[in-house]
Amino acid sequence: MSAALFGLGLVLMSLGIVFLFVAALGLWRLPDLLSRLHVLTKADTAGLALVALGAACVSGSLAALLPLLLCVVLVAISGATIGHLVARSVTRRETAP
Amino acid sequence: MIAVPIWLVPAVPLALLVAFCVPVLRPGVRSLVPIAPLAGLLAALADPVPAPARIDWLMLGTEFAMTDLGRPFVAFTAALWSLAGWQALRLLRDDPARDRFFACMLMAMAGNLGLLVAQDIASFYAFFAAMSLSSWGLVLHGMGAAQRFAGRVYIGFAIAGEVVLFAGLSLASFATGDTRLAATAGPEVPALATALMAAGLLVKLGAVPLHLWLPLAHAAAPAPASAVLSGAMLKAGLFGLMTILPLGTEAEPGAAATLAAIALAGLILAPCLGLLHGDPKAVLAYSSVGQMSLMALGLAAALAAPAAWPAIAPALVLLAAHHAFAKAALFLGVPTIWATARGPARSAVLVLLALPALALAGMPATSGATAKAALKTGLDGAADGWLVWLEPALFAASLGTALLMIRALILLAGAAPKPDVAADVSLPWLAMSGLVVAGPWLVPDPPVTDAAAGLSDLAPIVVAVALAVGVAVVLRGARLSVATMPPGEVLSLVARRPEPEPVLALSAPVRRGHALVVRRSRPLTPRPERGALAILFVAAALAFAMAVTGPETTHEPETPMSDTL
Amino acid sequence: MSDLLPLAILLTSLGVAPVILALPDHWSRLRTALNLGAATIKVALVAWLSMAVASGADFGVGIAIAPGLSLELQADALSVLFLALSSVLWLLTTIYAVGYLEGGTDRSRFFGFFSLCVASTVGIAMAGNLFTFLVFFELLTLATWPLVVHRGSAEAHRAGRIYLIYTLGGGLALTLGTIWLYALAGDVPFTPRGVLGDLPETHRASVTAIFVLLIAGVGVKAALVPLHGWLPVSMVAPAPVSALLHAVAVVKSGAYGIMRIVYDVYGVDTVQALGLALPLAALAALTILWGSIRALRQDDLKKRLAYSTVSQVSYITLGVALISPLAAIGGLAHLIHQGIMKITLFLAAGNFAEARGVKTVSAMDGMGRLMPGTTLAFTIGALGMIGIPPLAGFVSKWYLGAGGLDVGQPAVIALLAGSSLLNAAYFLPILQRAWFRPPPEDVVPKRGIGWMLVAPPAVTAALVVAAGLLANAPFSPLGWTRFIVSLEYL
Amino acid sequence: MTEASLIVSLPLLAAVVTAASARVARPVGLIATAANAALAILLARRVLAEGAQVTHLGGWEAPLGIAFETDGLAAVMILMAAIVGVAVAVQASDDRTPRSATDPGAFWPLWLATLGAMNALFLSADLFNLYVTFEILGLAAVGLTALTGTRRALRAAFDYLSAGLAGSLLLLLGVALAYAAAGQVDLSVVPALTESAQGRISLALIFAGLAVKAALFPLHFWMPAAHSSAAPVASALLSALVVKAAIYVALRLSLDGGIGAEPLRVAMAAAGAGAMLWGSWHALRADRLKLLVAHSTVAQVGLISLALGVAPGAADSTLWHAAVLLMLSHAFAKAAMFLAVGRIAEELGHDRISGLNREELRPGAAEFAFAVAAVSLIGLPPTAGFVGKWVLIEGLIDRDAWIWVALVFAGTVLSAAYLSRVVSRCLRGGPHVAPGARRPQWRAGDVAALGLAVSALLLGLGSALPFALLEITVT
Amino acid sequence: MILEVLPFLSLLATLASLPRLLLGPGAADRIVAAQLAGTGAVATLILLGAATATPPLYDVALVFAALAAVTGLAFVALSGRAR
Amino acid sequence: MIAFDIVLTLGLLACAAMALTLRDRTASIAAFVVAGLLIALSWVRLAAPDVALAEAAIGAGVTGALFLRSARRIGPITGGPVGGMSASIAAALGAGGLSAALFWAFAGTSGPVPYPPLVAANLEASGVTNPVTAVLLNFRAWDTLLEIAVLAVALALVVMLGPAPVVPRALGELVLPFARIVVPLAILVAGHLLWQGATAPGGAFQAGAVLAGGMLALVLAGIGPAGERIVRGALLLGLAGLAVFVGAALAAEGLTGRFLGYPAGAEKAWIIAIEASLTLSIAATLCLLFTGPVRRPHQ
Repeated sequence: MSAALFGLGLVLMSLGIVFLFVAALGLWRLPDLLSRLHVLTKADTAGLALVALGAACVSGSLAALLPLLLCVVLVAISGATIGHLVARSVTRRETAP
Repeated sequence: MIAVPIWLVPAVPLALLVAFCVPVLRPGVRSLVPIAPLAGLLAALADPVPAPARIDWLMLGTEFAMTDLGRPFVAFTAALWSLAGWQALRLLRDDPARDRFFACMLMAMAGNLGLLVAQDIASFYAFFAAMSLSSWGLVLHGMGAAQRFAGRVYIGFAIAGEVVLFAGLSLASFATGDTRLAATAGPEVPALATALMAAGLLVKLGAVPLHLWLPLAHAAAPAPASAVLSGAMLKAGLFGLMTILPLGTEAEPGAAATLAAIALAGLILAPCLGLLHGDPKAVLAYSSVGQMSLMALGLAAALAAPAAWPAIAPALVLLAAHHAFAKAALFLGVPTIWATARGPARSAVLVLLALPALALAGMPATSGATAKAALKTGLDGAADGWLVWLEPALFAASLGTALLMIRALILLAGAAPKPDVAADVSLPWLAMSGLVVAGPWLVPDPPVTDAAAGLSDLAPIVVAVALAVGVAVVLRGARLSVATMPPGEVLSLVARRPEPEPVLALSAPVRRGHALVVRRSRPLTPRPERGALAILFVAAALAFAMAVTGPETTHEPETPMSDTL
Repeated sequence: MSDLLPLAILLTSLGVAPVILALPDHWSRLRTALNLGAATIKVALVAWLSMAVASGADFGVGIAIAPGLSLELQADALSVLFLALSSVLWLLTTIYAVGYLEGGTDRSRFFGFFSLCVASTVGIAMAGNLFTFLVFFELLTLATWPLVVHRGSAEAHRAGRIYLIYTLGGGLALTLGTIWLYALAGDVPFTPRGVLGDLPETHRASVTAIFVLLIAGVGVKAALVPLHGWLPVSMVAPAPVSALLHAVAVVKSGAYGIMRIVYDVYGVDTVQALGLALPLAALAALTILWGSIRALRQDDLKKRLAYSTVSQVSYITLGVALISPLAAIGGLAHLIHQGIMKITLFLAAGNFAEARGVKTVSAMDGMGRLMPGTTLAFTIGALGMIGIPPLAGFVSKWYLGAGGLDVGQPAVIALLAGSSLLNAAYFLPILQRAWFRPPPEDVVPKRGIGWMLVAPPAVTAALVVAAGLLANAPFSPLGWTRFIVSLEYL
Repeated sequence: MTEASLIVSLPLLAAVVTAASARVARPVGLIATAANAALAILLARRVLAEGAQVTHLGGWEAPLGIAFETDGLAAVMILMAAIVGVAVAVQASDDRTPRSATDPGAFWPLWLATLGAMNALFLSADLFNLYVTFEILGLAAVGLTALTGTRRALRAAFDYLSAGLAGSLLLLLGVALAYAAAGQVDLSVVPALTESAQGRISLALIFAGLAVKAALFPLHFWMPAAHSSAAPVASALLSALVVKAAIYVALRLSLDGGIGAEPLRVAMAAAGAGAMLWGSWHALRADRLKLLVAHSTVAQVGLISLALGVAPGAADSTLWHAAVLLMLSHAFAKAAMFLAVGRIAEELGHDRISGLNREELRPGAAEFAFAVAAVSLIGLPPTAGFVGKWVLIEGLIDRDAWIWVALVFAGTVLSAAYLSRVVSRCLRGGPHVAPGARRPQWRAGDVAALGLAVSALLLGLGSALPFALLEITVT
Repeated sequence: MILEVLPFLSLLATLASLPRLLLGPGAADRIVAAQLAGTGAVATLILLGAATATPPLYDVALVFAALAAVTGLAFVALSGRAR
Repeated sequence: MIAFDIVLTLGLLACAAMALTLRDRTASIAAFVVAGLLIALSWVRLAAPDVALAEAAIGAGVTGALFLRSARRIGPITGGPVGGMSASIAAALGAGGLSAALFWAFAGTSGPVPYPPLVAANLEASGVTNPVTAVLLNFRAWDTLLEIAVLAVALALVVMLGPAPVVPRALGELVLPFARIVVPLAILVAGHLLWQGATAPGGAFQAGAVLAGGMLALVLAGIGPAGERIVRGALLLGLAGLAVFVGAALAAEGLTGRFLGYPAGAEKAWIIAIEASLTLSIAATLCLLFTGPVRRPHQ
């Protein structure tokens, strides 16, 4: 079981890292700020969630799960909020007379 | 006679001087000036002489005594000062600066009398200096251009003489370890000391060529002052020389020859120069130069022939006294001339003035003849070697003096009367003339003189008169007049223009820039980035320096850091 | 109590200084009372002290400052000599200054530093070792500076700056020399015949260099040529300050320092052995002549007097440098004699300036008639300087000459003679103008000068006469000097 | 409770109280400063009576915990800080002293924190602890610099902060390296540090850091601006005490053998000489009074550094005793000087040197205090500066170190030159003062300045006490 | 070991946001990049924790995550008034 | 892992370079924040999780906000780079030299490291099991006390210099859910870290920083009470830490005769109590550093 869990963890973590790379790529390639904000809110959060999940699997203890979960939640909320706020500030500035 | 404490001799004039500083007392004290020297006179005439006094606490230990040598000097000096003071009182009655004059006079008087009774070097010197310096005030008194010039020359010579005298006295004193004046004639005294002392005193004596001040000063000073200068103060030089020279002990041929040369030069030069002057007082002064040279000649002879000293010494004293009285009478006569209008009165005065003049020229039956006789007697004992020239020298001296006297009397006869001079200035003069006349009888034991000597004494006078008449005739015939010489001889060349500024000049301009000059600096602009670089480099440099110079240690790298905490 | 006598003497002026400094300017009555009270007490104490010292008592009090370093006050015969001079003249100068500065500004500052100045002088006089001497010596420099610049004019400030440059420079040399000596010898208490032991043999070069440094240090204050430049410049100071500089405190401290160094640090034998006496004497001789020559050409009265000081103070040095008891007597006595003569001259000069606005020699015409008393005092001072007997100056010169012969230097007599001539050449014209010339037509009307200005020069002039006339009396400067020298040249 | 723990705690507590309430800041600050002085005296008495004490904080022995070394040197420095502090506090308690525009009570917490940090620093026997005290000190000093709130002061404070941080960084690196090299950071490790190259580098870094904090030439760039722009009370503290802290640590390390290394000694001495010349030159050219005094600090610190540089460590006590005395003298005199300058500037309305000759204003007590302080700073007798220089030069002569002697003398001459620029103007009078000119009223600041200046003067006479204390120094 | 490669990769992904940080162009772009790097760092920490089996690292990650928003929030909140 | 370390180092250097050279304040701050992250990672790699925690809390969270606040106050960068090219080269040379020396020195360190064994040997007596906490709050508590004093001084400085209080822009309602979740979580995390400090990495600094982050979020979101009284309370709270610590030190001396010497057996209680107060104090201080003081009433 632990080996399977370990393997799952590895896979999840690798997947998460892929997401992270995608996010980096997006940040690099996407044309403007509003597009890039997507990276922050989606790819990134997803990547972290996968990594955290994988790590939980690998370490195999429930006690470790709590901080990891908290991490993900916090990052997700932060990312969403920041993304939104930044977007709003940009759009407000652009639409302002 | 009254016993006068010896220290009163200088103390009375000094006390008067102190009293003189109090303005209220001044009129009273002034009238006491003629009395001031009388303490000295009394002391000199007292019998027995006042006892020596020693005052240890005073200066470097002061000693006063009336020596045999000093006694006659004190006597005639005191008499002279008294009469001169008297005339000064009369002459300067209305002079606004008279107080200054009397103060100087009292001081000079104190000095003059004091030095004659002082027995230790310090007080002798002190009195000598007091006399010399305060006489400066007498010379300067009138403060005209002539007086200032004379004063400058006088003080120059006087101070130089003082200083040289000081040097000589101190040398002598330290060499012998004795502060008594008598010791300066002792055998251990170095020749240099004697020479210095003599030089200092010869200035006072007016020996050629140190006489330059003398005619100037005598001409410039008021007549009573000239009288004491010539009559009393020059004698102080003689007194000093008689005291300090090693006379009567050992022959000093070199010194004697030098002194004789100086004296002979004076004898010859004085009349030559004096005759060319137009101021009667200057002419009289030149006569003093000649006379003092004669006394110097006596000293020279005594130096050459010690054995003759006991005979020469009284002769010199006699000569000095005679000259003092006669010359003083002449000088005091000058104001009298001023006070008398031309005419019979003046003729009478001139006749009376001729008396001391003749006495000076050695007219028989005068004090001059007595003195000369005494000198001749003294010199006779020394007549060998070059001393055979003494006889002609004496003749020349008499001749010169006679000529000068004639010149002086002629000038006086023509002198313009001064209305502001009161007639009573003649009283002291009359008294002095009386003393001159009485001169031969005042001498305690006069030398015996024969008639032949008397005749020979007359010779120079006759020659002089003849010469004078001859010259006068020639001049009158050729319608020439005598060119007069400017006062001061060679010094006249350096005499200042009428309003001279004594040795002064404005101070040099102030130099600038001693200290660091601070200029405005530009405001300090901190350059933090440079500071940061400095920190970096200093740290790096220190680290490297420490690393390089440190003791080598075993180098074991690769200790993992992670095991610390 | 009696052990604290030196301390009490010091405190009479040192203690009163800060109080005076703190007083408001217009409390002049209290200030004067304090000043004169302190000065009088000091004179009394010094008299007491001198009696005690004469009868052989020993005084000494000290505190340790650092290891091997202590402040020591002592009183020996030499101290008493200088003490007597400074305390008596302080009293007189204070009286004079009170009168002189009446109605002036910054008087509290003036009198405060005045007291401090005298306190330093007293400290110098009673210094028991070289360190203490140095301390008070430097204090003197500082205390004098405000006095020199008191007038506040640009010229005064310039003079002050030059004064500081010279004296601080000298102070540095002295400091270096002193420290060096301490490094070699440890504490250097003033001891008759010196304290160096065998150092002169073992460290000849160092000891010689130290001597040069020390002498250069004190030589600035003693105005030895070529270190004399400050003195003539400082004459811009008010008259009482000049008196202080020239007579009571500053130059005297320098001269006193030379005495202490030669007698009580090195000892005459050592100085002789090191071959330092002759150069020092030569320097003194040069100074004597140079000062006089410079004085000849000064029209400013005080400047002439200042150059005269340059010349005259070196008599003291000369007396010390001629290693002879007789010369020493002359030199030491001149410490006092020069003091009273020069103070007379300066106070009189101050009166001329104050009453008639006369500041130059060429303006002195007729002063004898206008201000006879002051001119008389001036005359006495001047004649004393020339060395006319029986005034004080003669006595010193006499002994100096004797000392010169004593050591086989007859040239000293020539020097004295030459110097006297020069002195006469620059003093007598002043006298001539004052006494014999009529006052100028446009004479400045006289400003009233009170007794406080007239009395002090009169007293000092009387002292000049007395010091000469009564030279042989037991408590005269000369008598005391003989006593001192008998200790040094036992 | 021992004096040592109280003397470090009390100022910190007082700092908290004064920071919390502006209303009580002044009385509390004054009381705390006075209490600190009393404690300092008690501490010194105890050291004199019982010798040096070592206190292990929390009972943990030195390599594990931190120790206080209460010895003579520490006592002297604590006394110095206490005395200067009292004077500064007196002036600061005067309402009219200019300080922060925002917060009138801001001086007190900063001062008390400085005091606490300095006391801790003087007692500390631990490298890292020393570093921490420097942190407080540096930050509080920056605050003191910025106290007036002027643009100029803020700028200077920022530069000071930057430099201070750079110094701290070097210090920290050095301490870390020392730990890496020797495995512990108490002062007993210092001799071992000199053995290894790493240890020596760590010492080099520590000294470089100290040099920044002590404003040692050529790392003094921040100091003239900081010390001249700050409020007078602040400048007094900065110049008199804060730079001394770094010098003290250098001395302490040197006594423990840390400066046995030749390059550091040479560097300190050379830097000192350079500082004397540079600082003096700029002081000579300064046009503002405070700038002059600040540059003078550069020069004086240079002198002290020179003394430390030539001192061979604990082996020969003469030279470092001299250095300590010079520090004391400088602390008193410089604080007095800054306080005086503050009062002068207050009266004049500016501090331009050329403007000191104000016609309508007579010189007052503050200017007198300045002059007295100048005397001490120049090192004229009988001041402590003089005694210090004396001992220093005597020691140098003993070693035949004539070049250093010459340098010390040169520094003295220069200090006399630049200080006399001011002092001569303090003596103005005559034409420079109008007849009706007023004299400044006496104020607390005058008393403080004068008191300090006079103590600097008299300390020379009482030098026996510091010397006695210094004899009881743990080395 | 693969567990040790993962943090490395994650680190690379984190650092990959640096070019955007460098280039911008706007301030917001840079803040977003930093925010992204923050998430990357949290991931890296988690991976490191997993790789070395040190759960305390999760705490570090948690702190990161908790505070990740503060800078961004500050940026938005403060940028509006910036002149 | 060596590759990780190398890349980490390179990244760190790159961030540092960017922070230094970018001509835009926000960019610099962003780079600095990233550098903070990487430094925290480095601490992790150096096996110092306590330090990593602290760095994470302070470096990543609070400093970024503080810097942004300052940047806003001082405005954009004007003018060219300081000192020009030569200064840069010189700086590079100097820094390079110093780094070389340091590298060599650290590479060469050797010999005994007596401290960790000493700590281990005395850990039992310290009352806590986390050696870091034992050192920070017991063996070397004096250092910690002084560090708290540093914070207090910083606080006093801010109070004194009185920068204008920040009035953040209202971020709107969207931020509310964020705050509602994040702030309680932050408090929770802080408490966790504080308690855990006795046994594992954690402690007052970290806890305080996290707490401060949470509070900052509140402030930035415009949530919660504002105004003079609360700021004054924060000030008192911020200062209280030092007061408590010093008071405890003195109290301990009163009890045991040793300054900072906790009574035997009660060490842990004392340490936790002190840490708790420090946590609050640090949090308040950090907050106030951001918000700035409220103007204190004049006397």
